[in-house]
Amino acid sequence: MRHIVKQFPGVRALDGVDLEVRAGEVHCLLGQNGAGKSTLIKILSGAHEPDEGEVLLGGAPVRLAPPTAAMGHGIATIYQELDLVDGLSVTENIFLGHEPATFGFSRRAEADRATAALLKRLGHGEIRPRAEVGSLSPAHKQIVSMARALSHSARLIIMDEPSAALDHDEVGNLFRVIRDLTSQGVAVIYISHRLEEIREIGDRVTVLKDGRTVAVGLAAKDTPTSRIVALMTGRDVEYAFPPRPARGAHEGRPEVLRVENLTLPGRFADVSFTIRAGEIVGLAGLVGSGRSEIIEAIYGARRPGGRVVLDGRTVRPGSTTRAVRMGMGLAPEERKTQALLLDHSVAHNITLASLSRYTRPRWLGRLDRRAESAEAERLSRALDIRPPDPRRPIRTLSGGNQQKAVLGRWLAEDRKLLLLDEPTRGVDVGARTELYALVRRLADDGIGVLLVSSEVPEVLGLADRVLVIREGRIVHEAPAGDLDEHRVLDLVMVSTAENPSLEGARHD
Amino acid sequence: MTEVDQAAPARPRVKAAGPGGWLGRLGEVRHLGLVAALVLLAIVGLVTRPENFATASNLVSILALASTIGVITVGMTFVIIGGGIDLSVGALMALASVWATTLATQSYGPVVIIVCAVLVGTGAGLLNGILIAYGRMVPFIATLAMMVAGRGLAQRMSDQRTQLVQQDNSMIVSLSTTRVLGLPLLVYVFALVVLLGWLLLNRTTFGRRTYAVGGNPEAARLAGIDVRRHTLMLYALSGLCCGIAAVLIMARTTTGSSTHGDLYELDAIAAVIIGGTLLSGGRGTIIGAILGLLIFTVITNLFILNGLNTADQLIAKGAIIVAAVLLQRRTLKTPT
Amino acid sequence: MTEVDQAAPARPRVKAAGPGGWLGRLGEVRHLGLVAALVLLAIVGLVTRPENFATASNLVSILALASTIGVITVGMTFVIIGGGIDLSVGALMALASVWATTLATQSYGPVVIIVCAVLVGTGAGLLNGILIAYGRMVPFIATLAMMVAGRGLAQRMSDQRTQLVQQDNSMIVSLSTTRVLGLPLLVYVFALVVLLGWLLLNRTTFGRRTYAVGGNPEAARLAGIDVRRHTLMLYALSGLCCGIAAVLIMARTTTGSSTHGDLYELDAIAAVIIGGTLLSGGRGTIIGAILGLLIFTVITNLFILNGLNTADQLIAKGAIIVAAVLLQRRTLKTPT
Amino acid sequence: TSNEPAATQQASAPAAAPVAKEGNDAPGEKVVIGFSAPAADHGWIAAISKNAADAAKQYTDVEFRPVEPTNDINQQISAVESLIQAKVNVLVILPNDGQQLNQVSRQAMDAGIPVVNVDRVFPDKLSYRAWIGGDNYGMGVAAGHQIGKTLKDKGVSNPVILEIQGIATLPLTQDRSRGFADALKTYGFTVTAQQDAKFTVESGTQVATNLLQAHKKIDAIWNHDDDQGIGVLAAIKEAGRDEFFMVGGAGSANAMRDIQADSGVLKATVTYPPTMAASAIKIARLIAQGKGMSDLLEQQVPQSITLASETITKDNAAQYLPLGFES
Ligand SMILES: Nc1ncnc2c1ncn2[C@@H]1O[C@H](COP(=O)(O)OP(=O)(O)OP(=O)(O)O)[C@@H](O)[C@H]1O
Ligand SMILES: Nc1ncnc2c1ncn2[C@@H]1O[C@H](COP(=O)(O)OP(=O)(O)OP(=O)(O)O)[C@@H](O)[C@H]1O
Ligand SMILES: [Mg+2]
Ligand SMILES: [Mg+2]
Repeated sequence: MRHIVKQFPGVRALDGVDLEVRAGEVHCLLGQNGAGKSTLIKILSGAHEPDEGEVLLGGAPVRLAPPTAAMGHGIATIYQELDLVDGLSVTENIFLGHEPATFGFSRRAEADRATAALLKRLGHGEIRPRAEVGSLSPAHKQIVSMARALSHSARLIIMDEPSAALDHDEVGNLFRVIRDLTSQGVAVIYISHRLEEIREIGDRVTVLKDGRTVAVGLAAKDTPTSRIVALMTGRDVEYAFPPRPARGAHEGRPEVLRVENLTLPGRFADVSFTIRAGEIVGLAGLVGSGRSEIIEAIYGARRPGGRVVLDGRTVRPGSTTRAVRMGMGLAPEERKTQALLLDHSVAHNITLASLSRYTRPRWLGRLDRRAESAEAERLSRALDIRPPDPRRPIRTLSGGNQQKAVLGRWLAEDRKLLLLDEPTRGVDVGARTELYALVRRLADDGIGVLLVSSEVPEVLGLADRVLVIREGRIVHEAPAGDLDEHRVLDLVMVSTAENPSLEGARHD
Repeated sequence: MTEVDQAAPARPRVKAAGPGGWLGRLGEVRHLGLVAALVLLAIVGLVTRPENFATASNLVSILALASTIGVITVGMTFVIIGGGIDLSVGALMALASVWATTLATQSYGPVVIIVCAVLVGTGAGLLNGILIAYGRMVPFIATLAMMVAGRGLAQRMSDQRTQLVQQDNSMIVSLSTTRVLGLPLLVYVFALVVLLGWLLLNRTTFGRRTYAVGGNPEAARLAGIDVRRHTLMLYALSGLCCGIAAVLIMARTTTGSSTHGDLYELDAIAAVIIGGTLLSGGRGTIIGAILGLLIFTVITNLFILNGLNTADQLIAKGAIIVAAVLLQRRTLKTPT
Repeated sequence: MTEVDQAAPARPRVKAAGPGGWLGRLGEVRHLGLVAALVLLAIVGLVTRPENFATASNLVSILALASTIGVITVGMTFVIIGGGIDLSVGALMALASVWATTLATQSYGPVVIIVCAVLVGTGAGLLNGILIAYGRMVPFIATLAMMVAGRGLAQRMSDQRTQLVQQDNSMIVSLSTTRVLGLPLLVYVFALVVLLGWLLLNRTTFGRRTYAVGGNPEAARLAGIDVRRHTLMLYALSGLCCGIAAVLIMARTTTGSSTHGDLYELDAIAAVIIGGTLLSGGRGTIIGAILGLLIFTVITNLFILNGLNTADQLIAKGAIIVAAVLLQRRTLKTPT
Repeated sequence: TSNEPAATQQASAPAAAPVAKEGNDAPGEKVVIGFSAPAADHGWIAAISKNAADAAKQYTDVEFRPVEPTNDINQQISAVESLIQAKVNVLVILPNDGQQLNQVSRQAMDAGIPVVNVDRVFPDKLSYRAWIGGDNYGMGVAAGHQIGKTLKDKGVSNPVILEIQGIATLPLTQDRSRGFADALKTYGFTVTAQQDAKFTVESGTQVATNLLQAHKKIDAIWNHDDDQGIGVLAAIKEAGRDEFFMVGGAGSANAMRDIQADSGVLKATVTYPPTMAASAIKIARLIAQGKGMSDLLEQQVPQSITLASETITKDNAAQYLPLGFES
């Protein structure tokens, strides 16, 4: 790709980008949120037409739009936003647009068989080809997306943050598949904000910043992290977790949250724990272990058995409104479907949960719009949301910046407890560091935080205390300092039957 | 048009899997509610009018009554699953029936009449599709305009009169009067349209792509589907169904008239929705829509068998719709 | 109900940003198209009927005609932005007008009549809301049932007769006959409802939440908005508007009748949609809806002034709707 | 059917004869006649609009100004308002509902524009100068007598008599049904079942299909409207039933031909002539020109003219056929 330019209304998303990918390599694309990575790959996949520049394939210039043209050239794509059709089955999603068919009649058995084979290759034979995609978990949807890309037997596969919805184990699986592909000469463009992954799988790295290429062809394995981060952010950022308060610092502080015997049949059982003021508690577990549902249950989005006590008051289940009024806040897992009003401005998205703060007089519900936009302005600057214009529709922001706005929603009002479900999904390194600091600052101000993340280092680095969940039960609890990644992974995966010694570790 | 669903998150976490095939089972369970409603209505019929309701001829009547709008419902199901809506169906049927019964058309004989009705319906449907897919008009407005203009054109062509099917063309009318195995021919036409519609929706790439176009047009586009052309075809298909329905209504009433198909759009949409298709597109079944339609037809039949007056009919109809939907919901919660 | 949009992803890419306030400008630009359409219609009026169209009394006529359905349109705008639909508006207006003009009600005098109409409308709207928010019925079906049952009840209460507003209660009628500054009182009622509706939608948390509930109910719920209660209130609001509209129709026709408001649901929805509100919820403006309504009203007025026959009127109306929407699109593409 | 435009001409031309005479037909002062009627979505109303327009065309001194026919009261009110503003000389109004248009008609009268009220009457006599219309009650009575007498002659006791109405919420429908029931009562009969069919062919088919299922043996049916009757007859034919006879209503040419041919169950129809619209135009012109009816002694047009409902059977069908409207 040479000197690609893509202009969106009001933004020059790509401003002369060069990219060169060789057959059989894993080419990593790095850049901050909003740097233009997704836009670039959408041009490669034919979803956008470039305003300037040309794309050469095997030396010859090609036109890639519409998407069918790109597919015709052997380019398959896994998009950042899951682009699956909920109402269709797994098979139908995978073969959408290139169904095996005779006279228009799809050959379903054949497609199902091919699907089963693809899923097995991805290590997910348990997903049934006829299952409806809408009923799958986000992680499984991601797998289906991948299977779809593989179904094209492409020369170049583009993966836009494929690992964001995956846990450690799944990522290992993914890498196995990628190595498999590259050994057959397929090129892979890989985008991720997790630098460890780049080191593990990548061959060469291209770094984007503000729509421009700032570095080409760096060696993925041995370019120092600090160099990469500096290239991405343009400054020296320390990729580190904020310091933790001393162990036991929370001992005497009041309990913000007490969960007793929380049970939702078929999902999780007998979950009990507490969070004290100023404490960050991490939930570690595999995808599908029930972490999100525990969080949603605490938040009142589900009706579990058991008891939730916030700040000494019992939370009646079944109403998020009550939960919010009592002082909880939730940053949900799927931001597009669960958190964002895509058509609305960043400002409106930020103030959504705290609207009643800007009413004067309160009984009339009249919005003081000046106060509202001032607050939105303040928060979006504090979170460094880019571009820094809170009036933009949030759908034109990059994924990571959208995530910041979701977090910002709960900063507009004083909270007692923040529930964070995968808060850094899709957030770049620089912003992550800021987010970590922010969460820690909030905790230091005296609120409790419950953190779910599929990235074990993140849980270990940020949380004070870690609960390990397996199949809907808490199997271990320990201060974060006492655990390391291997130990957590062991706990998460080994079944109790094989390792009865774990029984003792169970929290009661 | 989202259904508000507070206790559980928006994604339908229907209890998964098992060997039976998840989609298949959902389908069955969903339909089960409708079938239960139908059975209940039948019981009411048997109890209140034992001597009339369960007779063969009454059941044939119900099928005959359902066939015209049934054919239209099949087309509407496609359009709604594909993320659109078609308000013009009643008007297009009227227009096709009028066009096909003008003196000029009738002079060519029954085959030309049928071809004319089908072509007029398909053509007008194509126009809908062009306005929506290429003119980028909102389906509601585009088909509303077509509905208004279609009725106007039908009135103009017929000079606001009812046009009789002439004696020479009584072959058309025989669709309604000739019976094979006790059923009038038009019921077979209806059944055939349903069968073909079902095959098209469930067994062909066209059908499956319809779900994609309605459920997530952006994803469909990225998967290389020509969303515009597909949309165009959906409206043409709906128009085609209106043309076929026009033939059936000519057979049944022996006339073409600009008043035919009054409020069919509402009935057809209601049948599709009560059959479990989302108004926002991407989900739905033909079987459900047809069951929904049969419920409406049986309700009317029961009312008249029992001699209810209009006012009471309307009140009861409203109540039954609510009851049927709540019943369906209950059945969904506790599947067999 | 997605608008197919292939060349660009589904979202309407209105020219962005800059200092003017993105959303605000969107609003203006959008309305510009409608205003342009209105101006064009006015020019047609001036050219074809110079002596009639631009007279004060004709403009008053247009406003008076628009007021009843205009009030309903305001409620409908809220419901549709909130992700729902209300098919029962016409029937609720009829029901409220009948209930308020029964002999029993009329014996208490004009104030009770007005209160009765408003309460009946709001109550029925609440029932809609309960069925949808708590019974989890699809809005289309729930309000369809209400529409059917509402008309039935109205017929039953009035014994299918037209009920005159009695001489003692002529205060009601004076809403239509008394003029202040040349405008009948009911036009002021209409204006007031529009103003209050606009304030509620654009300047209060209720309005903001309506957008959220319609745009992404799951996100709204997780942000702590009581989506169910809010939905309930939206339908109650729509019912309230129907009650007010019932008072206006009683004033204009001096009667309460089960036939009032026939097909108002379609007209109101059409006005809302042509005004730029998405049928899928989450976007839209009151001003747009009212402009849309005025376009329809002016079209009708022009036809009357020019004495077109029904058939031609319908054809022309369909063509004008298409033209207006395409014009609006063009204006959107090249904003001033 | 519209297939025979020639017949339309016939339908209105002879109708003009009874009222208009040479003297009155001579061109006079120029008159603008405003005309408002419900939407012509059905044969009878279409015939009304047509008859009015054709009658106006006969006169060089008449400017005919019809407004959008509509079924929405609110719009018809606006339509009439616009005619008042246009300062027409005289108004001919067939209201959707007499009660609901009363007020606006009164406004016209108050503004000095005489109103000729057609068919559905305004409750307030100050609201119109003259009324011409059919006799709905009388129409029901005629149908009742026709059916009652036939059945009595056949010696049927406890007959099953069905009634298929037009639009149930119209006062005219209720008048017709009342007349029908009253007339039947004189024979000791009652209506077994009653349904409304909205004046459309299709609805006629649907209602009749269901009614035929509800009643396995029928003696007689009165169908209020010959236009919807086409659908009713289609349903009867489809069901293959012929054990009863049927009486129609309004008097369409088509129905008269059927009666004349005596080929099916339709044995009679009771008239409700749409020619009243033509007469109304003539009356309006006379009123505006200050003339009376030349057959009458009075100098002015009478205040009200009620047309008789006549019963058409096989015997007199030929005579009435020219007056029948094409449905
Ligand atoms: N449809 C659009 N309309 C307007 N601006 C857009 C659109 N899509 C992307 N942008 C803008 O283009 C820039 C690049 O976005 P892009 O999604 O490519 O970033 P990214 O590098 O993928 O970020 P992330 O790591 O957060 O996913 C951003 O400033 C974004 O706001
Ligand atoms: N949409 C769905 N339909 C059916 N089952 C689901 C759905 N989403 C999740 N599940 C199942 O619910 C259980 C718990 O899921 P949950 O999302 O709470 O897990 P999690 O630990 O948060 O993992 P994740 O990383 O995917 O969020 C799992 O068995 C999962 O497969
Ligand atoms: Mg991206
Ligand atoms: Mg989760």
